[in-house]
Amino acid sequence: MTASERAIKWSYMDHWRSNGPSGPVDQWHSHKTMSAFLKQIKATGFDAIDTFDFRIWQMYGDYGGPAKYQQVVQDHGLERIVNTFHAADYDLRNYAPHLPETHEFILEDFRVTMGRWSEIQLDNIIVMPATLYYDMEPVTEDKLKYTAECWNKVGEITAGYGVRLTCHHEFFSGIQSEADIDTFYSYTDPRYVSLFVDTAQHCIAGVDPVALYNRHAHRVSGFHFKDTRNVATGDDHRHRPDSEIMAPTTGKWFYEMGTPHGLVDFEAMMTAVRDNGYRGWISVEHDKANKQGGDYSESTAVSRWYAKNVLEEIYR
Amino acid sequence: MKDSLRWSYALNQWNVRLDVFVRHEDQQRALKTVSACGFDHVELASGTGRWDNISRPEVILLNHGSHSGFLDFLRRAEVHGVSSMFWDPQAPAEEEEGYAFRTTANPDDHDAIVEWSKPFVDFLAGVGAEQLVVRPVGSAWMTPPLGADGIKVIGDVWNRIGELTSAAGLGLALHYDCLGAVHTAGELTALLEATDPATVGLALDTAEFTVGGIDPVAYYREHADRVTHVHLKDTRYADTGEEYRMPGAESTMLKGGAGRRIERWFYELGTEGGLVDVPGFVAALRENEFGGWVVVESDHGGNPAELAMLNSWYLQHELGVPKR
Amino acid sequence: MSAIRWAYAINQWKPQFDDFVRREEHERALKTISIAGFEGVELTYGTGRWEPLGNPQQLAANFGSVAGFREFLRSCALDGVSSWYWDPAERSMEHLTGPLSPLAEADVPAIVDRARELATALAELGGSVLLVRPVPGAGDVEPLDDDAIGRVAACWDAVGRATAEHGVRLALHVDFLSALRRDHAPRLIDRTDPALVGLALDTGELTVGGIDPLAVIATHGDRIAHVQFKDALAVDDAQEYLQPHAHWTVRVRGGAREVPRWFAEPGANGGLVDFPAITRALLDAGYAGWIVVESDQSPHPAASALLAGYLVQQELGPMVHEQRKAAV
Amino acid sequence: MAWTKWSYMDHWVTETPQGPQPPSFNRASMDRYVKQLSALGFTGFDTFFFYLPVYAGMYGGVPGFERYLQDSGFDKITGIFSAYPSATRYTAPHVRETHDRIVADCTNTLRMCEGLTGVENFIVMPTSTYHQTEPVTDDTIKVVADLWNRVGKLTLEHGMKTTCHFEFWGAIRTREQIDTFLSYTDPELVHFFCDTAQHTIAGVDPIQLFRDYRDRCTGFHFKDTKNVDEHEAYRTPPDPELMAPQVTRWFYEMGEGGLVDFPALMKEIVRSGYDGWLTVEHDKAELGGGSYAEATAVAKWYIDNVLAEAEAEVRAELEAAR
Repeated sequence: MTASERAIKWSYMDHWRSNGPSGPVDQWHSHKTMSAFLKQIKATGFDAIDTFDFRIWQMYGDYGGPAKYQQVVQDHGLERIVNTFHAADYDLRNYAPHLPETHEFILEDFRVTMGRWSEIQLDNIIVMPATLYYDMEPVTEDKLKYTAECWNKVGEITAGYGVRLTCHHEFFSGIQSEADIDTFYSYTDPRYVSLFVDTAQHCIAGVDPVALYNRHAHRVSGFHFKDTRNVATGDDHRHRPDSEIMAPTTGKWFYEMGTPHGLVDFEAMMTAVRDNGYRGWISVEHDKANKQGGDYSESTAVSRWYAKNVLEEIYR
Repeated sequence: MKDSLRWSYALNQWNVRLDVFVRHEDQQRALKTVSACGFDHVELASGTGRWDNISRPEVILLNHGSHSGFLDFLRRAEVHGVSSMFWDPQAPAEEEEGYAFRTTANPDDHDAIVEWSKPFVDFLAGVGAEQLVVRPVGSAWMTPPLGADGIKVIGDVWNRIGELTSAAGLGLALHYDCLGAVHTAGELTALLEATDPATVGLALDTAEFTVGGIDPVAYYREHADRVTHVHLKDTRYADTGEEYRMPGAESTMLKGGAGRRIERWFYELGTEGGLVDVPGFVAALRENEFGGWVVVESDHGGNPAELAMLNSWYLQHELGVPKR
Repeated sequence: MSAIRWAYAINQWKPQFDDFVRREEHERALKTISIAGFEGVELTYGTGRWEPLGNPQQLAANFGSVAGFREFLRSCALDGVSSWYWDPAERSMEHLTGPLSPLAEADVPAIVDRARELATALAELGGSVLLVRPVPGAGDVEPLDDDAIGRVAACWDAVGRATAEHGVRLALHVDFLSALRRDHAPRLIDRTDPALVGLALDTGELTVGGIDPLAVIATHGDRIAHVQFKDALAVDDAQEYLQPHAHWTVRVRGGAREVPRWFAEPGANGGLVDFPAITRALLDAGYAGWIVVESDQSPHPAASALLAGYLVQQELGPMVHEQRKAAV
Repeated sequence: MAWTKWSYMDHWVTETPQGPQPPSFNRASMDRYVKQLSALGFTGFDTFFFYLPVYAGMYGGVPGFERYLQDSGFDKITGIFSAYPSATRYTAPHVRETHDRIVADCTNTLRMCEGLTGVENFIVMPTSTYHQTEPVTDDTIKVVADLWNRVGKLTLEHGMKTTCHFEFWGAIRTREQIDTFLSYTDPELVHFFCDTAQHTIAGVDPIQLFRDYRDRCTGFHFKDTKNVDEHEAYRTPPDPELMAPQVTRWFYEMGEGGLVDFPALMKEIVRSGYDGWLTVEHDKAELGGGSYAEATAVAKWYIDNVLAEAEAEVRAELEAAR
């Protein structure tokens, strides 16, 4: 069966570390480390990669721009770059979607960003739709409405480039509870704002990712399939200054799918993907896999093994 | 791998020390990595003691109850069988008379070595493997030079074991390595001539040959009829012709303790500066319609999962082997 | 009378932005520094919430206050912070500012303010030296003419005056990519006020830059306000530092030769720096102050700290003691 | 005056181009290892019997290896650890027929140690795994005791004390079994070695044990644990040490919030007048992303900053009482 006949193709979200002579490096360290990364992604059977916005500087500096970098990706047998993740510095002073006075700054950021990417065709630009939780609380109806207005406008800009604006709800972001997510989507325009389901983040936030997906399936434009072993408790989601790495309860939130003791029900998730008739890309992510003795190469192999041997049996 | 050649992957690169690669979940992760890379058979390497529980036949059975229990364990990771197993009778093991030191070069040791081979033969037959891959002789630095008679003595014991493997439906493959007392192409050919072609074959390891100064492609073309097993790996260095004779060459040469102080010799396929003509060698295998197992390995080095994936990429993209 | 104190630099523990964020990791690193025989730790400036030790705001966010961090250091049996390294070209998420340049007169007030902030915290942490990157990399600016040198000198004089108010000395840290590398460092030093501005002698950076640290001690010994001991494993003899973005292409990637590692802890295999000779020269020049040992980056940070500790305990420390005894 | 006789038990793993390996990988990696231990202030070195041939090969004999250690600031090799963790047909302490072979092995080990400055302890695991030995009867313990009485006599002739290190997964593990074993062995020939973590995991209080066998105690492994064996892991084949289903890592360095009360033990040691070596051990420190270098540094930090204080307290008490 060729890739074009498959309903689902697999993309790899480019978190990665390997051990260099001076300590851990990422794949952007050199052309050699990039090549070794892409070879490994391809060897396990991924079809494409996702990346981060902030990598664009290295794409320009080291490869001559996104198109030329994508050519390197293709030279390793991968199809293309599917999505990019826009990791912004949220700050109440100038970049907070729930504060209308910062919106113009955010819109300008996207006008510039989309221009930078315009030489290749992306499917999605993924954002965290809110600031950190502790910077947004209390989360009120008004704040959700302002936030929705902001992303409606941003989505219009990205649509002009043929790219979908899609929201990824971190467990420590201002919009992470089931009720707030539902309210947020009720205020956003389906033409301009989509949902990107990260199985682990929802699970950590105590939201069932399968039910969430089923409820919003028509708005979903992609997935991060990753696992977790812990649900956030107490103030984990609003820990200052940081929840993602510094929460006292949990040293490592994220694991590759297929990990023992994982909380995400991927078989149910894949069944839902099938039953909702989704066709297209699923991204696999396991950020910070190298923490606590872990290893990116192995996590990548194990997660792709799981996709092939368990999930593709359900839907492919 | 979907190919006329049969590909397998060696697990030894994960088992780098005595107290690692012991927990079943660690082994499952390695097996899944191998499987995700497109390999569905593995080669095991023998060891000793309770922590070599995917290495030593008795210990494997203690862990999994039976041959089929072990195969079930492999199949959980979608690995469908064991191609082969490596054994060095010169390496002391607690199961072999409590770390007794014996060598094939000594005829007085032969009865014991034949006895020691039996758990391997039984185990490999039990799990449906095809080849017992053995180190035919100890290191050159530990042995006085072998004359023609010496080589014949070594051939004798392998002929005896070859009868056992044959009777169990297995092949016996002598694995040349770069430190062995059988070192030159001439000595190796003499050893092959001293063994029965019907029961004893050669395991050709591309990197070991290259380090030892034998061209693997040329040797294969000359002796294709005797080659029954292949280890495919690369190296960046060849011996100067002398280093293998340094005392403690396992460490002084292969771990860079002396000589040119090269701390790592063996590498994955496609490594920068690799000396093995891998495409040429694989082409020769295809021309001769090689029917045995081609086991990919990279020995100890960096990160095992990374090495497995880079090897897989090389097979798919440089050798054009479709994954499935 | 020599009063040399030994510290170790924290930067080697943070190879990537999401590493070395949790408290327990900091605790283990600081205990390792302490037990290896060092009294103090040198911090490196950083910004944002994954840089808990990067700036005074983050220290306060993580430890309640700067004093809270000092308590934490003491609980790890470290006396305090020796020094802080800051490159004004690093942005600040806390201040919402981008790169600042000592060449731009408009940036000088902000540079002075930021330095004052760091010096205030340093004083509270027991530190005595603020290290700065005095100018950008050679490949990233126009060649420095006399006028430019004058502007830079004025900037650092102003900064030195501000830090001195807190009892903190300013030390200019010339790295191997610096636009000052060729022969501008003496020109700049000569135009600054010796009472306000000193030189940081980094053995590794100088050696990679093809400059003999002993020669610097001979000509500018009286201006040395801070010392960093790290080893060099290669020399940039092809002048690759003149390329644009050399920080990335040369320092991180190793340039055309792909040097796997420029720097290591003192005494590493293949190291080019003669530490006993440099220690002797510093003692002879009457140097008093911190010697901060570092490896810059390391595949194995704890091992680097212990190996450096061995060298200091067995060889370099005793040289200092001898001198002290002889002086009494 | 703080305790000066700290030795390090030779578990260590270091990164090499061939992956994580023991420092005996080559001489350059040994240099780095020994310097690091010396920098921390260790002056004694304990090692395994199976490393002796390796070190002998690298340094022209075990005494040559000891001289190398001494050049780097060590006093001497303080202990040799010998063990038969798995029972085999050829070697099994609870099987009398194998005793001659074990005694012969010990003789070989002692021969390799000739010419050393003065190894104090010949440390042994008295038995193999529990699951291979059970049922553990009075007779079983008697057979084992006979073996170590023999070995004890032999090592004493070479100036070393045979001393028993009880694993939580060994056949002699409960307080009652240890009492029986020590009663069957000759106090002049067979001594007690206190591993704080192993006893704690087995549910035995190491401090009380030391108190009760002070006169026979010749050494310690200071290491910590976070778990008592509550699931009979000790008798679960094939291997309780690395393969217990409930506990993936048993051993930790001191100072990481484990179960052993080291300051209390240190006080007890000082009060008792014990003046031998204290040994730091932490096997499997690399599990979960740890590093041996860091674990060793943190453990020695704990000694110099926490145990030193406990020691000083008792010394002051003793001084005041005089």
